[in-house]
Amino acid sequence: MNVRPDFSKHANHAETAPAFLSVWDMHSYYGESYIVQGISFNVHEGEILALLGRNGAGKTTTLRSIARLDNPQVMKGEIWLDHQPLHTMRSHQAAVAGLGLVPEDRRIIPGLTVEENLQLAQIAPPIGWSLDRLYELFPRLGERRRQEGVTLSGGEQQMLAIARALARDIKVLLLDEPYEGLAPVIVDEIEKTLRHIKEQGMTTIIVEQNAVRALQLADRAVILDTGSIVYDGSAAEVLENESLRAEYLAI
Amino acid sequence: MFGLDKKDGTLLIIVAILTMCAPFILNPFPADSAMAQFNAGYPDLMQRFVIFGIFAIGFNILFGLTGYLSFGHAAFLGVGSYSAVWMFKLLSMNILPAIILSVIIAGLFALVIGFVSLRRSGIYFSILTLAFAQMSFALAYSVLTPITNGETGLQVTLDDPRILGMSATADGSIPVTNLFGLEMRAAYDMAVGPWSFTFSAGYYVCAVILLIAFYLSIRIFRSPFGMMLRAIKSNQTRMNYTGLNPKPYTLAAFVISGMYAGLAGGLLAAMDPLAGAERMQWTASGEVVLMTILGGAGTLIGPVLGAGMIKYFENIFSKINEATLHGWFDFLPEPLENATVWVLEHFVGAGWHLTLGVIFMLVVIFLPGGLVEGGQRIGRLFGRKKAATKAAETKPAE
Amino acid sequence: MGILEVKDVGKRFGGLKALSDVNLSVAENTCHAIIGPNGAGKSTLLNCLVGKLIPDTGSVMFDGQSVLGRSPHEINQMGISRVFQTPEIFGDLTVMENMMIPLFARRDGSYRLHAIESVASEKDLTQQAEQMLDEVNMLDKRHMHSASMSRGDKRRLEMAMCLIQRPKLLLLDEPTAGMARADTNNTIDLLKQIKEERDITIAIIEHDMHVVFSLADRITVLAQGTPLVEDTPENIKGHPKVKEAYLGEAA
Amino acid sequence: MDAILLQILNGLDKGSAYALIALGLTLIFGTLGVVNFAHGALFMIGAFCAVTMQRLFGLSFETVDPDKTDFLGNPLKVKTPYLESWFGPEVGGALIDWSVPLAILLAIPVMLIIGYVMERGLIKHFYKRPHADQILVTFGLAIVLQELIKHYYGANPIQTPAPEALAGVAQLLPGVVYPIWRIVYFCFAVLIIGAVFAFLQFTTFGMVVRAGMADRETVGLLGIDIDKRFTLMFGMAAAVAGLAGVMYGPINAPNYHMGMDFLVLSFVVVVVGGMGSLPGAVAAGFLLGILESFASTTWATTTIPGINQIIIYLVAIIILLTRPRGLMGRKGVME
Amino acid sequence: FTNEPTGDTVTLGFNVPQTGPYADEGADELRAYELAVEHLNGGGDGGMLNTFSSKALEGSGILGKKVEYVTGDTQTKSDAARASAKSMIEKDGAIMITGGSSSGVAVAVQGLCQEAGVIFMAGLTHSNDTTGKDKKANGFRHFFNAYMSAAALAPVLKNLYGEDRKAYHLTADYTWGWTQQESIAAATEAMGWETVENVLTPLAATDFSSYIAPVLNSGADVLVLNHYGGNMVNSLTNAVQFGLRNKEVNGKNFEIVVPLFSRLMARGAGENIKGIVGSTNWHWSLQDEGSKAFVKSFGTKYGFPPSQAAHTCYVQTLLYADAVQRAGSFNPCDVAAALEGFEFDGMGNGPTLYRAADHQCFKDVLVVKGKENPTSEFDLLEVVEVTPAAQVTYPPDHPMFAGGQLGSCNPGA
Ligand SMILES: Nc1ncnc2c1ncn2[C@@H]1O[C@H](COP(=O)(O)OP(=O)(O)OP(=O)(O)O)[C@@H](O)[C@H]1O
Ligand SMILES: Nc1ncnc2c1ncn2[C@@H]1O[C@H](COP(=O)(O)OP(=O)(O)OP(=O)(O)O)[C@@H](O)[C@H]1O
Ligand SMILES: CC(C)C[C@H](N)C(=O)O
Ligand SMILES: [Mg+2]
Ligand SMILES: [Mg+2]
Repeated sequence: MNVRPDFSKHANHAETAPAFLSVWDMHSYYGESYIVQGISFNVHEGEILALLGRNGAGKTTTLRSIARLDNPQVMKGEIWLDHQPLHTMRSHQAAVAGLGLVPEDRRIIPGLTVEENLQLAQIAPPIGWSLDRLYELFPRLGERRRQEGVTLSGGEQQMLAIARALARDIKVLLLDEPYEGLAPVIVDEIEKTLRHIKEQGMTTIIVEQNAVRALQLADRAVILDTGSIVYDGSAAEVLENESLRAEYLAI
Repeated sequence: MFGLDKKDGTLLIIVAILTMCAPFILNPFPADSAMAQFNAGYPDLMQRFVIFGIFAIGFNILFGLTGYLSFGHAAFLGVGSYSAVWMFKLLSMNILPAIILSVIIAGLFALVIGFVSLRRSGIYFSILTLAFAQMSFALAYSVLTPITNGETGLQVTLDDPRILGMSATADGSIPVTNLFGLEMRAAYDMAVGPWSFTFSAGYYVCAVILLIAFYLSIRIFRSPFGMMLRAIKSNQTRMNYTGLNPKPYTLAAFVISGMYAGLAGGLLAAMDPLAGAERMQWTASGEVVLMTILGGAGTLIGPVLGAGMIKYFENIFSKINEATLHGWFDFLPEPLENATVWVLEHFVGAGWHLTLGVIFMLVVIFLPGGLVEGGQRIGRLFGRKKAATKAAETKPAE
Repeated sequence: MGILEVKDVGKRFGGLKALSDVNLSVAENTCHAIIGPNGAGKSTLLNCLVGKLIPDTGSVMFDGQSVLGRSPHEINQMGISRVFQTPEIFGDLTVMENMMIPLFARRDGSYRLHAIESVASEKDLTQQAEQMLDEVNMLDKRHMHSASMSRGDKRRLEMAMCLIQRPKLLLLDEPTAGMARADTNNTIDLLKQIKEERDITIAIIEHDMHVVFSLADRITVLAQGTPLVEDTPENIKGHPKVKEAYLGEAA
Repeated sequence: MDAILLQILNGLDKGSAYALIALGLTLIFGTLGVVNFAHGALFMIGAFCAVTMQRLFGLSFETVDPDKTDFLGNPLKVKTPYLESWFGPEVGGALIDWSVPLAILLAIPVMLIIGYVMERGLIKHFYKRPHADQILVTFGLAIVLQELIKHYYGANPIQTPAPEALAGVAQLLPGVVYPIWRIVYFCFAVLIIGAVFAFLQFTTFGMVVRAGMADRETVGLLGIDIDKRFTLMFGMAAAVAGLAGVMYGPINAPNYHMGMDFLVLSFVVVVVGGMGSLPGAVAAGFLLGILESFASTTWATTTIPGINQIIIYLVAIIILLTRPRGLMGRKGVME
Repeated sequence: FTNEPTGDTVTLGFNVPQTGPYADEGADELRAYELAVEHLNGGGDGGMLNTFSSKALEGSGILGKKVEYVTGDTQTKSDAARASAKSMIEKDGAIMITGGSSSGVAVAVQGLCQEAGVIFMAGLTHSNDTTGKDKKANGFRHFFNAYMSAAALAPVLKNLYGEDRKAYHLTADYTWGWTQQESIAAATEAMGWETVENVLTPLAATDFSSYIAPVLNSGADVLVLNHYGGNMVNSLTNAVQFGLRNKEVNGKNFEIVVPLFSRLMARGAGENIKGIVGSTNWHWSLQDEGSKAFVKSFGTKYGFPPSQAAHTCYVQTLLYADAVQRAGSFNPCDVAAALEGFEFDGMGNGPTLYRAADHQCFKDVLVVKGKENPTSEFDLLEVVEVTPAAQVTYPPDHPMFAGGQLGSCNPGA
């Protein structure tokens, strides 16, 4: 099963380090609408990748495809995570294989308290950070642990969603607009955390509208436009290159 | 046409043609052939098709548009029937006043029940309507017997007053329901070769009313009101914060669909002047739910198809018996004949419910949108070429 | 006397004081921003204005009338429209139909049970809707099923639905969260333009300081349920307390 | 006084049946969100497990008794159960006598299998479908099951008597007697309810299923295979319904439409109890049972004619209008 | 007239409950109908054709036309039954409708047949109303009725249980229950019993415990169950569970009476039926020639003895055919005239009269008792007494039957 797809035709995969997560020629559909149209990219272990693009470019669709959710359907393509073929798995298997997704609308589970939302993440092994450690990271959650998750403020919910991902022992963290709705100080806080866990070896893909922030954090960037990759390269380069930014990110 | 766009206009015309030619369409088999068993073109069943069609169309205005699933609509049908029969008993055998009264009374009933039930939504609403209907049924079945004649059902009798008509005809029988003299029971038989077709006055009266009811329902579906109802189904919160109180709209939909049910009840009584309490039972309410879903909830024509299908099975399959089956298969060698009959016997006669159950399951499993979806699939099969070119153009949804 | 007067409003959730002694006065035809850390009570305050929550203490006056004790649709009829933190649209309807519903709503609260004439015959309403969609750059999506749009688009649609009602007071709860930078800028322009063209007052909650500083005439900083300061944008930017508790590096 | 006590006992007993059926239904309907119109049919199948067990134990061989004649005047064939000839009339007879409680052993595996097959084969595909579709498919299934039972067991009720030892009446107080089997049924119901509660309370199972119900997708993202748990939940609900049916046989003779008779009522009980609440369903079951019992007294029916026929619905209306989510409903569950 | 048979066949409509609580009765009725058709067409052993006092039928169909039939499902609902009957008349051209197993259904269908102009030969219906206030010129009932049950039972009850009894009635809350309760109460009160209570129970009830419990302390020493079908099975089972049968009240053994019995129900009630007294229209163990012939041909064909439902339906079919034959016409009015006042014998109930005034048959009524030691699964009831017809006959204007008019016969279009 260890056959690796051949990426040689992709100019941007010049690096020699073996990819930790690789997506190869992935095509995703919502019913009849063809959204992600054959994209391929690699993420290396311990790397932060920024996945950028306009509204409706297909970023969320890409993350959901990787996380193996039922919708969209991946009609073609392969996804490998640390030698495991994610494309043959369903979402719960992908999660066990080491994938963690912080979904875009947070998806706090109604009817469950903050603490139960976190406990839920620790039912299926492997288990990651302890609740205490999570509360340390987000004291706000500790204060609110008995409150029903969905009554949290928007920003608190975002914290809970991130904490929930970290509560599992994951190898790759997929973040869909993690800064949305967060106060600037908290964004700083989370950014620090992301850097911190990166140092401990976490691989991360971050989708963010605040492109500048994301690019400052990321090692590499992939830019999507109408379901295809239009840029794959270093993050710094995008930051520096005015025309690139203007063309794909309108900033 | 009539203020409808082309698609809806075509649909209305098709329905009109189908209903008007129903006596032919439903009797495709020569009268003395073995298949004659499957003919459905006799007045009573044709009337039932359209009457329950009306019932289902009305139900769909509530359920299909607002998503409120009422489990008590049979109560309005029953109330309509009782009102109509009382008109026959007290006033005259003319169906017009009877039907008008049944629509009004059912509307009033719906207003009261709807006003209370609509204070809740979702399953709580369903159970409230169910509870009201079951209470009405229980009362009609026993306590209110003086008004409803209980289990037997309210009937016209020889000694009813009928102040605008006559209590009994000259030859001592009960007069027949009529529309200004046109007797509902009147029928004309036409024989074409081995085929025979029956044209019944009652059926055509019902059919015309169905067309009007259907036309109105199209107009409602396409109106601002209809759109408002769909919006309510979609997101009540947004509705509130847009300055709209959903309650009057849902209540209006509830009352309109209750009036449709009353109309259907009145027509049932007009075609056959007896109102039985069972038509108010939960199973009857459930039946209209099943009709609507089976045909395709939220579609215009679906409920009518669903109603037709269920009534067809109830009336045609239940009448096929072992002897009939043997008649069909006697060309087979004896053991084979017996085996075939043994298998089929499960599904006809007393087993007609089994067939219905299986059909329900098959339809909902394979045609999630109901019979209408089946029709569309067939349509697509024929229009495959067009579809293929379309698919090639499929582009990202941006 | 402002068009919106909030006096001594307090709200508790069980043991939690979400709002206490909130006083706020919004002058007519201005844009008032409310900022503050996550969980400060911003959304709660908005909820108290539109009738989603009833404050425990205090009063809320709009246009000289109290809004307390009125149901949401009545408050809307007084001239307050609101955009939510997570988009609330009619997902089963098309974009165009979404726009028609607010047009059918009557300001005077009377009911239109127009069950017989067709939607298509409402020519001038249709025109108004199309014009509004054009203004938010969504005209090309008018036949789209609104649930299957990306979230940025849902946001814009919701805003358009509120604007087309020509409210006197528009409440925006993080309207640009998750919007691409280009669209954020469009939104800013749109709001500015509308503010100029129409007699409209805007109250906005935002974590994106770029938006806040471009739009706001005055800013209230809310922290732990009470207003910390209220001032002009310039002064807020430099306010040390605000910087520490909220803005962080963004300032 | 005695009369009141008796009516309370009756109410509890009626309530046990309602509560057990509603409990199973809540697991499927209130928790999994599937409007299961086949739940009554599961109850009926449970009862027919008892019938089947009785028939299995009663399987006999025929010998001809030349002294007697049958209805056509031919020599009468006398049947002797195999069990009696194998184990002797003592043990064999006792086994036959105890066939109803022993049918539990048959019912548990049968119901678990039926529940498994039903969920995997059918219901699984309907979680995401509208409730209307669920109603249609489960109603169809209920009809099919019911018709099959009717075809093979006939339409008339079939007696499944309680074991001799439990068939009599117990003297509870001087002057107050009560059928032993009904007391057994009540205790049995309490036991089952307790077991289900314990299972859901002391494990995270309940929480996970509730979460899965609210948002399957997210629960999957957290590495939990929710399908498996749903299947187990469904099997459990089927088993509860089945057990309620097995033990109900001696109270009222099983017939093919007993499920339909209970169906609507059990939905009312679940909703009055409040969607998603197990204690609610149980409480509502007992409450409605007791109220129905009292409404059936002569005193009640003479005061308000017909009250016995409408009491449940009347109470349901009052409760739903005064408490928006029934007795103990959870917010957001199927609203 | 309606559906005049023109070809060489004639169609009869058998409208029985195929679904619902009476489906077993319905199935048995259908068996009997099929047997009757077979016999009419000259097949089988001829059954009661050979014992029937009228010899008009020759086994060559009716008036030389081969008998065909259609069946339908009444679902035990008046609406559905009427729909089914209508389709038989309108679609299949049935000239006569027969069947039904509930009085409500029978009355409703009888009304329809009157309007449509065909003959209705009622099957199972026991309410006084069918030939009382709801009687119709086109409708005929062979089955006995509640009044007759009461008249036959009362003397037997007096013999068995004495004159000083207090009766508690549980009554199914609909027409049939009411008329039966009224009849039984009147008859028993006439011989000295006291009716302490009459409680109406909903038809939908399945658990009767809350109705039984009050009986324990009511001071009553007899419980009368005016229930039928599943209701009766359940209420009887519940009564036995509560130990009523082993109770002593007022120094007497507590007794249960089920005024209307049928063997199919008795099977449902199992052990509980033993020793309980009731009445029935007919039982297969009768030893007259007619009954023996019928049991033999039915038993040979189906492997078990016929029920009273089967019997009455079979007889009604033969009676109709015979009337047509004697009238020489299918015209409903001629047939009705041939049936009115018709006296016959050899059909299992002794000499019988179809009374012209109300179209009710008058014949012997059986009082039966659940058998203590059944020899087979069919041997559940034993005949205690055959009450002669004279004893159960009442004047046509008896108050329990007053109110309706027969009207005039309707031959239809
Ligand atoms: N459930 C759905 N059904 C059909 N189409 C969908 C669905 N969800 C999204 N789409 C379409 O897929 C396209 C890509 O959407 P996606 O959510 O991946 O965009 P995105 O890049 O995440 O945008 P945003 O920044 O606004 O979140 C959009 O055009 C959207 O209309
Ligand atoms: N229904 C509720 N029950 C209990 N606590 C609540 C409820 N609603 C809100 N809260 C709490 O009240 C506080 C204020 O919430 P609010 O949503 O107003 O914050 P906010 O200022 O909008 O924050 P954000 O910027 O993160 O959206 C939060 O701590 C939240 O957890
Ligand atoms: C079946 C009949 C003999 C009794 C039935 N319940 C009736 O109404 O007449
Ligand atoms: Mg996205
Ligand atoms: Mg907020």
